Amino acid sequence: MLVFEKSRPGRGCDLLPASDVEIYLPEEKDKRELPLHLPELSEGELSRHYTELAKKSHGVNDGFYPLGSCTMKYNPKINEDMASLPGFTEIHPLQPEHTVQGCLEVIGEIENSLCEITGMDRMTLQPAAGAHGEFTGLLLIKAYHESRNDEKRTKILVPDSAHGTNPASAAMAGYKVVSIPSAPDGGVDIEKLREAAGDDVAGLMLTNPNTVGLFDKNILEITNIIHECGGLCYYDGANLNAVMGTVRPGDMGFDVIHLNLHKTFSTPHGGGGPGSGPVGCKEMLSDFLPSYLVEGEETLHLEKPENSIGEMKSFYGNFLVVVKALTYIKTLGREGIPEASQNAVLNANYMMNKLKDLYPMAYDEICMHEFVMSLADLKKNTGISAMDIAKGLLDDGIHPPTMYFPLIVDEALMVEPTETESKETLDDAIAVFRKLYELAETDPEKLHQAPVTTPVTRLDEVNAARHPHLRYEF
Amino acid sequence: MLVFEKSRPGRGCDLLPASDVEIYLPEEKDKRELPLHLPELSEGELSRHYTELAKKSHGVNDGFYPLGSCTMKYNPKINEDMASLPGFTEIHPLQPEHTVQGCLEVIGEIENSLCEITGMDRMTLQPAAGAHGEFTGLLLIKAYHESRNDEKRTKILVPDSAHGTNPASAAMAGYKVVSIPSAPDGGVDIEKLREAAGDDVAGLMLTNPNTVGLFDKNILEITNIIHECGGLCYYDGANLNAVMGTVRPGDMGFDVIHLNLHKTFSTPHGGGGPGSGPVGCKEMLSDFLPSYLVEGEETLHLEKPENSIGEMKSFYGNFLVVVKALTYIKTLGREGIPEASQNAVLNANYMMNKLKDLYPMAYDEICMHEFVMSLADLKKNTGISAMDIAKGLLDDGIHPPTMYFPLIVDEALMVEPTETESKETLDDAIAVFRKLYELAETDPEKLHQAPVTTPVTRLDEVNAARHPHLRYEF
Amino acid sequence: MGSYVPNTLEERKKMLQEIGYSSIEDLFAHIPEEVKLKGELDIPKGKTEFEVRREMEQIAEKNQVFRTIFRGAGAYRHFIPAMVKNVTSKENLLTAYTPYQAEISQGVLQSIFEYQTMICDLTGMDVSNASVYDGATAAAEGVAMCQERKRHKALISGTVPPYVLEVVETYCFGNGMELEVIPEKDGLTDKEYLKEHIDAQTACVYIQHPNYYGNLEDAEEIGEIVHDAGAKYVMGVNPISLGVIKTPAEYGADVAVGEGQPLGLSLGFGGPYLGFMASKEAMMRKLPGRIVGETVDHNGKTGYVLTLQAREQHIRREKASSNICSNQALCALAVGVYLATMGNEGVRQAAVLCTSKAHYLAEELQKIGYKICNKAEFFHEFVTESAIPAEQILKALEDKGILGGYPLDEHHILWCCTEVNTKEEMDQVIRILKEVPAC
Amino acid sequence: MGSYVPNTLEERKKMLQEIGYSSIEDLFAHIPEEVKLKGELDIPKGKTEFEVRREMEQIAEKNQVFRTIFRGAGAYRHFIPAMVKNVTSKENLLTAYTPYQAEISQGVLQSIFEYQTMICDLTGMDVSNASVYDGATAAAEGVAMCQERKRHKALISGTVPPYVLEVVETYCFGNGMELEVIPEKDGLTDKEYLKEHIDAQTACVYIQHPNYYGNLEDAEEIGEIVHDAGAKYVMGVNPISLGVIKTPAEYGADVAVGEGQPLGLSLGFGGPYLGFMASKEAMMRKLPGRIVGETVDHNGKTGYVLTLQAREQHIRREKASSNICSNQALCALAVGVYLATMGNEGVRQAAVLCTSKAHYLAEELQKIGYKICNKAEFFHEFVTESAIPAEQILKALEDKGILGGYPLDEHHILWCCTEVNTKEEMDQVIRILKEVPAC
Repeated sequence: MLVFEKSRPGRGCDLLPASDVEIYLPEEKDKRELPLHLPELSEGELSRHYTELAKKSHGVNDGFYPLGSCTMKYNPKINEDMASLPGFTEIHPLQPEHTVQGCLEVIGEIENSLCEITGMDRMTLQPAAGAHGEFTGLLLIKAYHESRNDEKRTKILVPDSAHGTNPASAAMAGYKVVSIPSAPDGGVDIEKLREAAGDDVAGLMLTNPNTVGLFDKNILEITNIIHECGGLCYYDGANLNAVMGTVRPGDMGFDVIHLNLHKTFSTPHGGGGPGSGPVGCKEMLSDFLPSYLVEGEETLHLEKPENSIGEMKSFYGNFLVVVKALTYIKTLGREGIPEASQNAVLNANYMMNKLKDLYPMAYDEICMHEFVMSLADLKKNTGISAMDIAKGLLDDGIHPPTMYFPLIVDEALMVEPTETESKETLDDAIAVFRKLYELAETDPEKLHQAPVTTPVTRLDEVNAARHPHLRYEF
Repeated sequence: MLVFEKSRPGRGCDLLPASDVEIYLPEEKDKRELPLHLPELSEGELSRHYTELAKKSHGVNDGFYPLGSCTMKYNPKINEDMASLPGFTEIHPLQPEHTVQGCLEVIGEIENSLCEITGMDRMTLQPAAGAHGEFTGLLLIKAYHESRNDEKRTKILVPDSAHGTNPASAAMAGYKVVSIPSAPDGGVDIEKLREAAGDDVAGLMLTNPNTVGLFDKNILEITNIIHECGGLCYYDGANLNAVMGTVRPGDMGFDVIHLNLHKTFSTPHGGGGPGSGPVGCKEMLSDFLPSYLVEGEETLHLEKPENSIGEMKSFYGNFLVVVKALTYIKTLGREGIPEASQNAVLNANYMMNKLKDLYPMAYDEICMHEFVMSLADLKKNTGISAMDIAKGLLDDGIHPPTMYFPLIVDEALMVEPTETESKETLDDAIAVFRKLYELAETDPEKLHQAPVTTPVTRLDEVNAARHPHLRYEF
Repeated sequence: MGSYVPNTLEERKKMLQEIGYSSIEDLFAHIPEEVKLKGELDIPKGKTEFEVRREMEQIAEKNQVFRTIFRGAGAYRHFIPAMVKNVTSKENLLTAYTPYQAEISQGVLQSIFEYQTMICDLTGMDVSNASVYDGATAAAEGVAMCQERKRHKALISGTVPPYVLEVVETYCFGNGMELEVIPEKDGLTDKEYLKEHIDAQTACVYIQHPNYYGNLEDAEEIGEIVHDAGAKYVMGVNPISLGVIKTPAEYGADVAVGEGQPLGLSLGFGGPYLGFMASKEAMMRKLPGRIVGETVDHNGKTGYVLTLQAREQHIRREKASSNICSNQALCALAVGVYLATMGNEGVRQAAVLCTSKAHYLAEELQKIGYKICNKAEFFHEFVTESAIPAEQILKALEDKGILGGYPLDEHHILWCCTEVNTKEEMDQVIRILKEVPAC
Repeated sequence: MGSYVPNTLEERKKMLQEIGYSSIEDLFAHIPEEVKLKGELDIPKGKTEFEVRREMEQIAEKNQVFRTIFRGAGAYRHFIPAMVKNVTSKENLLTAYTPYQAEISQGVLQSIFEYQTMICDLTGMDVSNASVYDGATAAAEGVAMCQERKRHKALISGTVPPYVLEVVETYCFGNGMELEVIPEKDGLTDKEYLKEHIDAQTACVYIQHPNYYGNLEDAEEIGEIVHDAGAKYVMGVNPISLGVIKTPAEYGADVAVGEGQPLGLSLGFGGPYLGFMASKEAMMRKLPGRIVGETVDHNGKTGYVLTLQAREQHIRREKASSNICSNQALCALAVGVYLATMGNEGVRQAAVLCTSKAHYLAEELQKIGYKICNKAEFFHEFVTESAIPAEQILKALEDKGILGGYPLDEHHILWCCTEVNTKEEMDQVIRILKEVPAC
């Protein structure tokens, strides 16, 4: 039941005292006349309402969440505690610099660590999410070319396996998107890339390991091709969790990258946000970085790069998310960061190998932190789709893998276990996957009905889009 | 699954750093040799474990909880916040007085408020729970008589309808317990009381409203009888939620009382504790109070009454629970405290009246904050017991009423809705109660099977007691 | 070091063996040696929870928490009911991803549906999205969504906060929209200039209400000018003000955006905040970002799903209306809880207290010689002018633990009052400022 | 005022009407007028959440939070992993009553079963109850449970903390047990005195280990003396010490009790804490308080219930083994989470750090002229003697934000170190004390 349906006129909570100064009201012409319909409930009723909502939500805390490309790793408790310190939460963004030295230290310190992990020279914490970071990175590329009066570069190359945000971000930055097909091995088709590379190319957007979970071995050649045509290389950091401490984007030839602190650096996703999408770059781009960078040794201060592209959002990014990520980095440190990546890769390969006799892998080789299976044959043979298997998992308390992505794999399920899952959890999930495969062959109808243990069964999404009902009507 | 079964050797969390001083170990003769078997789990696994336990627990936040005599009212969020302030949680109980003025203010202020609400002169916050308070109160009575060299008083009178803790506490205080039967109207049988009252009576323990939910109209006569025989009157505060602002135990002739802050004053029960059971008394007893009282105007200090019975526990009681109760009292205040009681009584009478055509009430008159129904007839006619109805409620998300108490009512269900429940919640519960009654008549077998939607079904308690299995065996 | 990897070294070895490898390195062997990092990362060693807690607490202590704040300028300290943090700490909501799997995400989805409803109700608009990053990006997205084939110019008032202007500029630098600033005149949008410069290429006009200086604009009249030119009217609003001030709908806006931070989010040195976006029905499919809709399941039971995804990047890729992918769901939850807890009366009361206190402080400042620059009606912010350097004024307050208004320049200060500022605090400000010598 | 009553005045009126009353007063009409309160309660008016928060925060600020603490004497500042508060904040656990309805209380019941197991494991005993109020009442209950028809004398060591002794005395005042204190000798229980005074009436002997002065007693030998006399041996233990020190089981105790506060509970000005109680199998049915046992449901599924209730007051009334009714379930949950999070290694490490740091500080204090009074092995507390008045020493430390040891008398101080005290802090203490003039 919606909170509005539980509302009763005249109920409520007692929060604010009466005014201790004379009441002032705006002039009639500016006075609100439209009635308000906010909920009116006692605190106890509100508490039960939100308890109820929480029960109908599944988080990483509730069970295995191998949602590919989303890096649903465990969110440490200490991170939340640190981001709740009044010394962080109660700080106004426009306080004098000498009163926010701690905040500046947070930003400065995480910049250093993230630059080292990625092989970049400078980094801005301002972007609020991955897509926001992509947009920022592309504007850096744009500003760079403009600063060199290199006006003809109107295209961004994007592999057809890329995250949908890549082309969308390129478009937002005013670029024409050129899709580069993947080679049969899932990597970038080098020949096609060479053909596309020209003096109208502003840059390439790539993630490595790529979205099929494989490390593109031609990476140096790829970045070289782009650099040789005068373009820049953008690294989509969504998959960084696979390679920390082993490979640095900066060493692969990337000039600008974004990270997802809410994936790789363990900050919780909050049901869709807030995230944090810092953007790092090589020296030659750093003068275009947006917002302010922290400078100084003893006393820290904020300095705006001279040719900054401007502001990407207000203030300094999703600061409290950054606090969580810094807490995480301090905890793992030099040894723990690579350990996380190594075990993310181990867990993925373990699951892949324990499933591949039943579930055909899109690419049957060593994967990185995730792997993609194709259920095309299963669907042909039994009518059971990737979606059906996904819904079947729900009844076993497992959050399904990413479905139907990447687009280049038919009936794809993309599995990313992350390093924070135990062998037992993986073994349990493997058993469930295998059970469902068997069920697909023996009783497909049952799988079509799944899930049956959830608060609602499969929802009519077509109808939702066709007849949008986007708010409660009073 | 138990946390021990999830444990794997060598797993764990990284909490403490290596020593920054030389390691010191005790001599061999005092070194532990017994192996430890504490759980070894990663933080993520622990987090899921406790998430799972929480899901298998039902609190006031989860739904209606009309557990008679337990006053399961809503636990306000602000109370928890205040009890988490480092200015309270980080204070050592043996700090110098001038560094704990805030703590002393908490104790002093709540003492004042609770004395006013109950009509008492002084109050100690030391007792940790209701039963602990009872014991304390009885020791005050004992000390009082001893101080007067009135050595012959060896008996405590307790009505047969009393909470089980009353006689148990009296026994702990070294008294012989004399049970006073109830009159047909549920109140104290005045004649029987008169017979029992003599110069060997140390005191009477009573709760009013009593455990059948009725206000004993003879209360002044009752306390008078006791006083006339030289005894003292103890008020069991478990039912105070019915009468705050209307009647004060002190004005009814009671000399000593305990309160349950975790019932009447909204602090959460925590699955069984910590509670808080302050004991208040009239002036003539205050010199025997245990522990320290807060004295002073500007600068507060702790002072032990000269003839104190001593210490009931270490330090000053469950202080952080007291902080929550004080927050509550400050919130409700002069108007809100009586309002709470009035609505507790209204809600109880509303439910009683909406049920009494089906469920026979043990006493069909205006009840106070709770009422007792007897399912004796239902059981005779259908085989459905109070227990069966209780278990049936579980499947509708309602916590059952107190079962089989008071002992003087056959097949009793004791319902206490509290004031923080809305009319809708009451109406829903009424509907469920009526539905179950119907089910008892039409399909009793189904009710015998209840609950069916809970994590486990009815548990074998007999076997548990017969073959105690009280710990996991490694 | 700390680690959240559960499997022990032995277990890892066993797993490797089971799948036919002898070491972790095997799994990375196919990565070309040339790109591999030689040696260790040059970051500090990992630390235990005890050490990390101490370190972070020490860092936090380097910040000064002001007990009393009279600074707004885009970030506001309001009262936040205890319920808000209580709900946003619930881990099933906190640790969930975007609700792609609706069946196990009804809690998150319903909370967004409720949020959307409340934003519509607060603003008077028809449709709300599930939130965007913050108020400034909401403004930028609000402007961008008005772009049409033949209209790609945006007029933006010079009275919007500088950082909002800058963000809109950055977004326009990206998408190529032409941006023109309508100059400020007496603290308000220059309507004459607007009339002269609005034309058939103008996609939209963006103003903020109350504006950066706290003033209420002639919002209705501006709306008429905008619509007469066939352009869209985008208004940025302070959501607390909507407790007493006319809604963007009443002023005629087509799109309403704003910073949601005042609705239950802490200052947090600037984030995470939340941008709300709402529009008239007609522009529904141009709204960027996630939107939740109601539907039914196979058994006819009501449920909620992400909907209208055809607008979004994971379907449309480069043809999407925006690249935005995440919303600020947890912040939207906080806003929903805030509004539900405050209720109609609470929101109205907060608004009345804000404006009443601001007017009290303005009056008291005036009494001691500060000039109030606002000529129009203002809400809860206002600008003073004084011969005494702003720096000196603010220093005097800071010495007493008070964060004064935001210095706009050497002699102008932008003050803000909210419901948390007591008369006592304001009187203290006056007492302190009385002592600040006039240079 | 604040109110948590949902029903509005109109709704209340409607409810009254529906059941045939016209006003709330009707429901109280049967109460005799003589006992009714005339007028209003004389307590302050109710306040809004905003006001209450401010008031309570201001009260809390009147306390001094010491960053560094070297005081124990019964309450200890240890490191508490973030997991503890996280779990105890979960409302389904926090707001539940005693788990009478087992089917919907498996979470609480299982957590207690796990707690009982951990307490048994830590102490080496066979059976644990679900906890009692605190360490001192655990000691009193532990003594009381040993009472037998012919044995009603308890011998208690003079080296137990004074408040423990006082609580045992109070309980004995109640139940009539005879109490005799074994004098302290050189900071230890006087064994000779014990030997002479133990007799056939002696129900039990209670010692604490480490004792009030931090010393380890000759616990095994004392146990032999006790058992030779046919009495029960009750030991109070510091649970953290059990990470390295022999368990009460190894010393031969029949009953082990202790203060659970060091296991994840905050100082909290003395409470809520938790008393743990464990015994040998033979004394199982004499253990007071709640106990949770494992059983199966109708389908054979494992589940947990409150058990052995025949001992308890709600069944046996005045014949119950104790009147205790509530336990400290939420504190037991905290302790369970603490022990599970620390694990074997963590608990051992905490113990080693405590004793190592205490020995470091003792040595450094000795170097600057403080006499260490402990002649026996000590764990993490020790007593110094100095010609400089304790008051002066502690004042010097307090001025630097350090809470020094607990003054036993004018010249003796009881110091405590735990794993949270760094070498740096201890060196600072030494630096400060070097400056304190010898009167």
